[in-house]
Amino acid sequence: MEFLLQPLTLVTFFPLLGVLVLLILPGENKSLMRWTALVTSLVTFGISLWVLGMFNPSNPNLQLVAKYSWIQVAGWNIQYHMGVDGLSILLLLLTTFLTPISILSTWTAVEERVRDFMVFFLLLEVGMTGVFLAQDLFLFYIFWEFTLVPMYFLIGIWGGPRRIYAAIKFFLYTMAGSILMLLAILWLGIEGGTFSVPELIAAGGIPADIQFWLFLAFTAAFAIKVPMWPLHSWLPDAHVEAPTAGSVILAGVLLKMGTYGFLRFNIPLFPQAALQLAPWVALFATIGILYGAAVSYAQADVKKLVAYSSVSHLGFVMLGMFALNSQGMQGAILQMVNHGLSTGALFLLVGMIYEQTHTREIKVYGGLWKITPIFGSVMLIVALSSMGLPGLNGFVGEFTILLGAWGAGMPGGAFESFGGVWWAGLSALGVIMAAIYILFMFQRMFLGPEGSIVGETRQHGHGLRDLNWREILTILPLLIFIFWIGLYPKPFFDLMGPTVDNLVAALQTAKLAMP
Amino acid sequence: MSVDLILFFVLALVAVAAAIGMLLSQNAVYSALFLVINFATVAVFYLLLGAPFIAMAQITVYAGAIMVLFLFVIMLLGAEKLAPGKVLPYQRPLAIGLAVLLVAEAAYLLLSRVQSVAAIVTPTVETNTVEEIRRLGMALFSDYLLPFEVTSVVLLVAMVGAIVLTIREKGEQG
Amino acid sequence: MLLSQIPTTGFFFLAPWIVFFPVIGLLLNMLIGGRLSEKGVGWLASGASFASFVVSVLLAYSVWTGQGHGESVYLSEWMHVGALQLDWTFRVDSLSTTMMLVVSGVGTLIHIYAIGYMHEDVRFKNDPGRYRRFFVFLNLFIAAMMILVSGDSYMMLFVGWEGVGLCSFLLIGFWYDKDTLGRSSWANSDAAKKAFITNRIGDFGFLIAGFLMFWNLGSFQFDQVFEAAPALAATQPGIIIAITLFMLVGVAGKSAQIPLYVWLPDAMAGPTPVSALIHAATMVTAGVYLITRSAPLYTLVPEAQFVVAMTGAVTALFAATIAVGQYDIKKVLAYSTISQLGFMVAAVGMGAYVAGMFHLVTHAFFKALLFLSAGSVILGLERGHHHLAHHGHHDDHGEVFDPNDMRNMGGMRKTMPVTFWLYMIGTLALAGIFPFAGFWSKDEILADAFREGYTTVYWMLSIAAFFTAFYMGRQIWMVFFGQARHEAAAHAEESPRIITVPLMVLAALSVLGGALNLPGLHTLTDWLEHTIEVHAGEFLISVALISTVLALAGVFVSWLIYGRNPLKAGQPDPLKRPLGLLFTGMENKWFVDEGYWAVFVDRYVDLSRFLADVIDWRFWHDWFHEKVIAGTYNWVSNIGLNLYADQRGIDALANGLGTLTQNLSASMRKVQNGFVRSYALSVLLGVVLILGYLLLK
Amino acid sequence: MVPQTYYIALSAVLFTLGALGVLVRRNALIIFMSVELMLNAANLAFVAFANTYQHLNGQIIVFFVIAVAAAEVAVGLALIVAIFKTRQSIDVDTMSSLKG
Amino acid sequence: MTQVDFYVLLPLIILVTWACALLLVDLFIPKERKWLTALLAALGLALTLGFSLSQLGLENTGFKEMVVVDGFSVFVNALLLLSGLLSVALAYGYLKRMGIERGEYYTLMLFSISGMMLMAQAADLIIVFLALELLSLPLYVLSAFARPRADSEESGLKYFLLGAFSSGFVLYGIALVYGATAATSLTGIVAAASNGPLTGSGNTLLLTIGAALILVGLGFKVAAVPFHMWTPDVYQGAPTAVTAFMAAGAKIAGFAALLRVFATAFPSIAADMTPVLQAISALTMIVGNLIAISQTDIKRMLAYSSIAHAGYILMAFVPYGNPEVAPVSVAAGLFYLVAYALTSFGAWSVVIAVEQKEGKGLAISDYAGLGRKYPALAAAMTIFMLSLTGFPPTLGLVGKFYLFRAVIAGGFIPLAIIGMVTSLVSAYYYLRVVVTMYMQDGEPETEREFWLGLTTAGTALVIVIVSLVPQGLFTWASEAVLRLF
Repeated sequence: MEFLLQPLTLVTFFPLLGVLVLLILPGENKSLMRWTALVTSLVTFGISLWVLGMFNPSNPNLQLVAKYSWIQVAGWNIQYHMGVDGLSILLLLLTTFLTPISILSTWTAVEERVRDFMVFFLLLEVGMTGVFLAQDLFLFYIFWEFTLVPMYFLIGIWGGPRRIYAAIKFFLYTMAGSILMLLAILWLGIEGGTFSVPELIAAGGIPADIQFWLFLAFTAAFAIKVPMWPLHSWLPDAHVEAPTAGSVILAGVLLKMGTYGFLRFNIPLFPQAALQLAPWVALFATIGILYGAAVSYAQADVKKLVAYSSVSHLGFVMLGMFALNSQGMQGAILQMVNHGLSTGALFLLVGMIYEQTHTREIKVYGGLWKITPIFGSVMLIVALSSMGLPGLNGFVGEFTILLGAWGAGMPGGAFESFGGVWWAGLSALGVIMAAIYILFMFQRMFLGPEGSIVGETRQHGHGLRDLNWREILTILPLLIFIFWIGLYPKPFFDLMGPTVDNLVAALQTAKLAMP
Repeated sequence: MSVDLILFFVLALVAVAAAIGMLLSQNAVYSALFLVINFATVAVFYLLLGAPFIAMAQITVYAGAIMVLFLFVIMLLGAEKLAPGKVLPYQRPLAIGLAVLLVAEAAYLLLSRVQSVAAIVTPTVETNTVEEIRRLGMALFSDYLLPFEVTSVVLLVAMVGAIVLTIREKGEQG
Repeated sequence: MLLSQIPTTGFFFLAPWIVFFPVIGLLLNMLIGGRLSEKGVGWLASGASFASFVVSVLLAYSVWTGQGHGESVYLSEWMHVGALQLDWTFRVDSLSTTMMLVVSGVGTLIHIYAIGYMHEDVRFKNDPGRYRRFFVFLNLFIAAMMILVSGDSYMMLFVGWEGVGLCSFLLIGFWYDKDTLGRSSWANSDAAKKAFITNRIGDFGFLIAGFLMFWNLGSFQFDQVFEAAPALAATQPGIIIAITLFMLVGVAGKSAQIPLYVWLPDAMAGPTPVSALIHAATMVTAGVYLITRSAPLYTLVPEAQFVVAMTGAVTALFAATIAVGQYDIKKVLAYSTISQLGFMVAAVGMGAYVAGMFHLVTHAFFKALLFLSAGSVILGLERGHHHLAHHGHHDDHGEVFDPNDMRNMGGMRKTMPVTFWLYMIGTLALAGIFPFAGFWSKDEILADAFREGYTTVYWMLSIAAFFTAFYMGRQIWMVFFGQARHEAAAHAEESPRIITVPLMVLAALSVLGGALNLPGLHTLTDWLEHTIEVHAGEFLISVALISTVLALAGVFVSWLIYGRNPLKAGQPDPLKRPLGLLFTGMENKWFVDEGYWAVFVDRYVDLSRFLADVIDWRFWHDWFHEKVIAGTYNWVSNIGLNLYADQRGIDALANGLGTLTQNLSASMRKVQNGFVRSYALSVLLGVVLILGYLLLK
Repeated sequence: MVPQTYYIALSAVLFTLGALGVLVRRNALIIFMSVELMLNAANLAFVAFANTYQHLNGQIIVFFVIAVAAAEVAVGLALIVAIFKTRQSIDVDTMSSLKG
Repeated sequence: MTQVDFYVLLPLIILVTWACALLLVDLFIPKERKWLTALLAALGLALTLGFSLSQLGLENTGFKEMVVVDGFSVFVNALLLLSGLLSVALAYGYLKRMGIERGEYYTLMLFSISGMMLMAQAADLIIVFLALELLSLPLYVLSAFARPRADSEESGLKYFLLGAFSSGFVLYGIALVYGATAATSLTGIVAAASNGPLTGSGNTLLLTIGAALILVGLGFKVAAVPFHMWTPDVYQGAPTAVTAFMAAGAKIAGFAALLRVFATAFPSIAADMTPVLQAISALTMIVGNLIAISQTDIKRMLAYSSIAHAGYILMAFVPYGNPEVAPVSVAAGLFYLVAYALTSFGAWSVVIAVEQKEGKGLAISDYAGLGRKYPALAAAMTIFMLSLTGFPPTLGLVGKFYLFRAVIAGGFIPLAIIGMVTSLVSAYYYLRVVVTMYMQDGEPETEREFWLGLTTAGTALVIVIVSLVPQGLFTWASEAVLRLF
């Protein structure tokens, strides 16, 4: 019982209770199933708030640790080791926060096999939460791989016309990445005698050349997940074919698993390799930022546009993270949250209009603002957040990231050896390019003369409707956070600050140890 | 060259020739008969090697019972000859090639790598006595009790299996 | 002089309210505006803006009574990350209060004007629903602009900086589904997008400047930056130059300088109050404010100052030439604005910060006046056109009537006398005729240029001043004199009070604005001296004379060409023949837009299409991932199957591979085809291989 | 004196011939006989080694092998008979419907 | 025969006795009540399982060191008996449905299991050979059990001919080993290898060659490449219940014998054998997984999958001669064997549920729509497929993790990489089943039988639950191999 009542255990596995209820619910009462899932996810969110309440932001170490010996045999030392610190608390909250929102967004969008959908969704939540909380490599790997399965079903069953292709691609690509990570995990476990991440970090002492290879092995998994350019090819397929809620979670949380992985494992475990390779990561991040932004602009499908914009946004996250200073890293963590909120909201909104029109082609839209003013205004705010308008969340993240990245280019910084301030400078161009594609999307859908779809829907007798109360309720929490983080990000920075500072200090120590 | 050696070579020639004959004859009956010759030759070898009991078993069980069974089945089925088929033209040369390789490997192993110069102990009259067979019997029921019992189970299983495979169920065709 | 950190008495604590009031106004309008009447909405917004003005006055008063001592008013924390310490802190000093007064003052007047103007505008364009939206945006603009001018750090300034950019976008694209003539079109939203993106290019420069500043000077906070700068300038002046020049990129974007000015003329697509408020009086001057604010940095690096001054001068002259060739009444004013912004930028570039600020203020008055008057003209014309439509005696051949086109006007001094006089005052102020406000401020710039030894700049500005007088004269003659060239002009009606009264206030300011910094009194200089190191300019009678002569000459030449022989309907511009290609260039804005399109925009579109379609999709997604990775995968897996069963695949495979592989696979096919003997062969093969390995090892 | 190696060589040759029979013949019965030849060759090797070591072990093993061979034959022949009843053929090449 | 001998072999004796008795009893059970035979067989297996487990902790040899009981044998025996029980559960309804219900089925199965158990306990090569025959002969017969169905007969004959062929190699290998060491008992061999008649280097070579031939024969049983070719045909042709039994039982027994023989008798030639094992293991993983991709028949696909998994398990045996890493590695192999056996039974149970008469319902495309029509069955199948791929939360993942860790610790990183890459490849075809079940529409028909359903549900649950608390099984597997090294 004590095991189950650990707050982190509870927040991770509580959705399973909902799964159980869903499985034994008799009949085909869809609304009951939706409510069950929603309530479960809301309670989970409540538990995560409870976790937040117990979380001491000034403590840089792992907190609320649940640690039990799990598999102890023949040199194995696997623990059930969960913990939360500044790196993960926000992502935990993001996960539990986005899940009920996504469920709410499926209220009318998913009519087929509601029970299955909700079961997979809650299972997905378990996996995602676990990824962010696991502190044992084996446990982490289990959660990491596990998230693939429900997502695979979500895309494959409820997705668009090429859903099977997209689902398999998603699955195989991500799995391909985890193979090398598995190798590295095993190596670490064998050499370190434990799979516990804090213990491995504390032990340290991995030779620099081996760090290099292990770093690359972990990178293989995380870079595909992020996805870093040029490994992003699965993303547009997955996003375009996924149902709205799937896209929201995919963009909002699943991609963060990759960036989080870098933060949690790559940097603390292999600090010297991280320092050594930081400029190269920055190179790919910068290319990703510019490339993603340029490619977004040329998309005809609005979901694809948003998908590619993720490549660009996560490039920022990677850039900031590998600036390896507090501005960059804190910015990166905040930007993970921001991207979850903004891009999640974008997908939600696209889903809301898609539900009515069943098309995602930008060119059939136009002039929607007049017809659906609330929708237009919300979309405007979200779009602006996505392009980093000061005063909204995106700016705080991007600015701190770029600032950190620039600092990393200064003498003594992480990018000093190669590229220097150019990474930040070039990436800042992404700010312009983001404006180009975001405004293009907004203009072509909401401004200008009425598009052909408006007439078409009118012919069907109903016309386009504005957001209803449920949809407003779905999107409103996101808007609140968009403004909150933009205007007063202090609580968020406070949560991660001490942990990141600790990490930066550790990196400094590692740097001194380098030849 | 000693008599032993000559005897060995002659018998070996017969054994190999019989084996090749079995391989080559188109008629299954001839094959079976060639095999009988081979078995018989080997039985002689057993005698030469001082294993009279085994030689006897070879003659009675192998060359006798088993081969008779074979012949019986051949006759029963009337399957002495097969219609010519040319399905796997490359099978034969490949198989022969592999066989040659295998023999070459064996030759390499035995002639150049294994430095055993042990010679065969020619059986004396003493060894070929009933005493020897008694010893063998004793061993069979003491040291080799388990294998013996297992063999009996194997035979039982074979029996059951053969019955299962051939018994005609009620209502079954043919 | 640094700000006093010691709390003094006064109304400083009210500082955040300059932002809060407009925000409250816009929130109220958003939430309950739907239940208010049209007037209610307008007055609510105007009230919010006015409240902000009142606070500004109180703040200015506090600074005044404190002998110019300003104060930083801390509101809350913003971003504290490591060394980065950004707060929401308002800076109240003489410079910022000047800007606040201008912004909220002119802003309030324009709000009030808009109550009337937008009432008619939304009706003409047949979408009354937008009325409320307009005022929400307008309040949002005031809020953002206030943040811009009151921020205590570069980054808070940047928030306002981008915020006003957003408002500019929203308001330019206010009629997002129509063009200026009310036809269904993408034009206005394109213009809005163009404005935002161009501004973002400038913002990119601003950001880079910010990064350089932070990592070399250690802060974004004004005082801290200025404190640290001299030491850095002594060791690494290059960095200060880089900071200032990157900042200039930002300025060029926001204040419409070469090469980023191109968005401003298009921005005239917005309703006229917007053009007056944002694209003439306030937002576009933000760049000037920024340079003035950064004076301690710029004064450290004369090289950068020179570049700034030249940018301003070139812009001033270049834009003035384009203004000569325009027919759209607002476009003329738009290019004039660019030109005047060039004056200001040149001034602050030369270190004549007071002159720059002085011109900024007076320009705010008379340019707002001009725009609003132009708006009044346009409304009058629309009323006339409307009147025609209703009375049926017009020649409606389906042609689209452009109320902005000066070729459709003429003789309107009779139909719209009030507007005419107001317009005249504005024109005289702009042309720099004594004793109107523009004369004093422009003259101070020229005098400073002359005295500081910026001879090139001086002459360029002087020529620009001549052109200014000329195109304003041209406009007056074309609009108000001669005969009506269109029925609508003949039937134009004067605007109502709600529109003209604010104009009168502005006209008064345009006349008297010069008093702010009269030679010898230096009121503004003394005032600003509390914030930045400035010196009083001397009045140079020679310079004043030359400029007056040039201005009068400009007006005279315009009379010669346009006044003496008024334009007839359908007649081409009289300058067209004598100037030929030159005039075509002016008319077509020297083809800069086309050039940009050809060089940058189209290339970017091509590039992104290429990346998206060819590189990302066809190459990377389809070819590499589908063909190479997935294809290899399938191919490999098919070998497995085909060797067993599928002969078709074998042939295909064999055709593609060499003879050796062909034979091998063919023989393997013979071996492995579901035959038990082949399986045995495989076993034997394994045996032979293993034994061979073990024997030969 | 006959070297032991000769016997082993002979058994290897016989074994190989048996294996070859499995590979080249199509008649299930002859394949089966070939398998018996292989077992027989192994037996020869056993006995030869037993002679060298003067053990009874080798001989006893051969005894078991013979017994097992008998068992195998029983099952094998039954199987062949059963198949012949269905197919009227004992050509193993005709039994290749399962493949791929 | 002493009392000790009796105890050492007690479970086996019980089982054989039970089987003989069942053979007689079955004669008196009327055709329509053959369920009684099944029940009795299951009872016998359960009883034996109980006795077998009671041997836990027992370590002894019996019958003149011909057989041995130790942790390893108990572990394997328990697994075999469990497989037997599951096989009975699978066969019960299936045989009736397919019209091949006969009492001998169970008897033969019991005999086969006896052979398998003997394999695990064998301490003498002659016992290995006899056990091999004892387990194989019933399997030949069972493969052809659905006669006169041509497929079944063909599979029986193929299996028989190749099985006999390969046992020829085993026998010859034993002969060579005997020739090299003058011993057939495992302890005797290892003693000879260290100080016995093995003086010349040539004799060591003889030993090596003999060991290699034994490897060939056992490799055939576990379906390692290139001795695997019988597997798909036989698995496809044999009645599915038999296939399930074969896929697990024969493999377990084969690996048990391989392990015991090599670990106990041939550690001295490990340096020679390791590369061979490595090559076989790599080839097996590659070939099995690659060919499986293009299969359209679920039985064939699972057959190739079983080949591939033989490769994975074989990985664990590669470092058998290195006492530093071998115990962990082999324990990992055993663990994986359990994971594989359970999963494969689960998968086969689903195959049986979907299979219809006349060989219908065996194409993968027949699974379309299963997810909608029979969600529980499809969910179970998904778990099995995930487990075979090595995905959480299943035993397959834990097994693979354990296995790869051991292999890497042994220094065989390339092998581990091949293993990982091929498991990625395998995801492709396992997922296809899932895709078909959930994402394509169809009207599948299934049979609902109590014992079958119980097997499906039970294995699925165990796979998930044990994956979460694998400590016990880990410990057991680790302790089981301790005595071997």
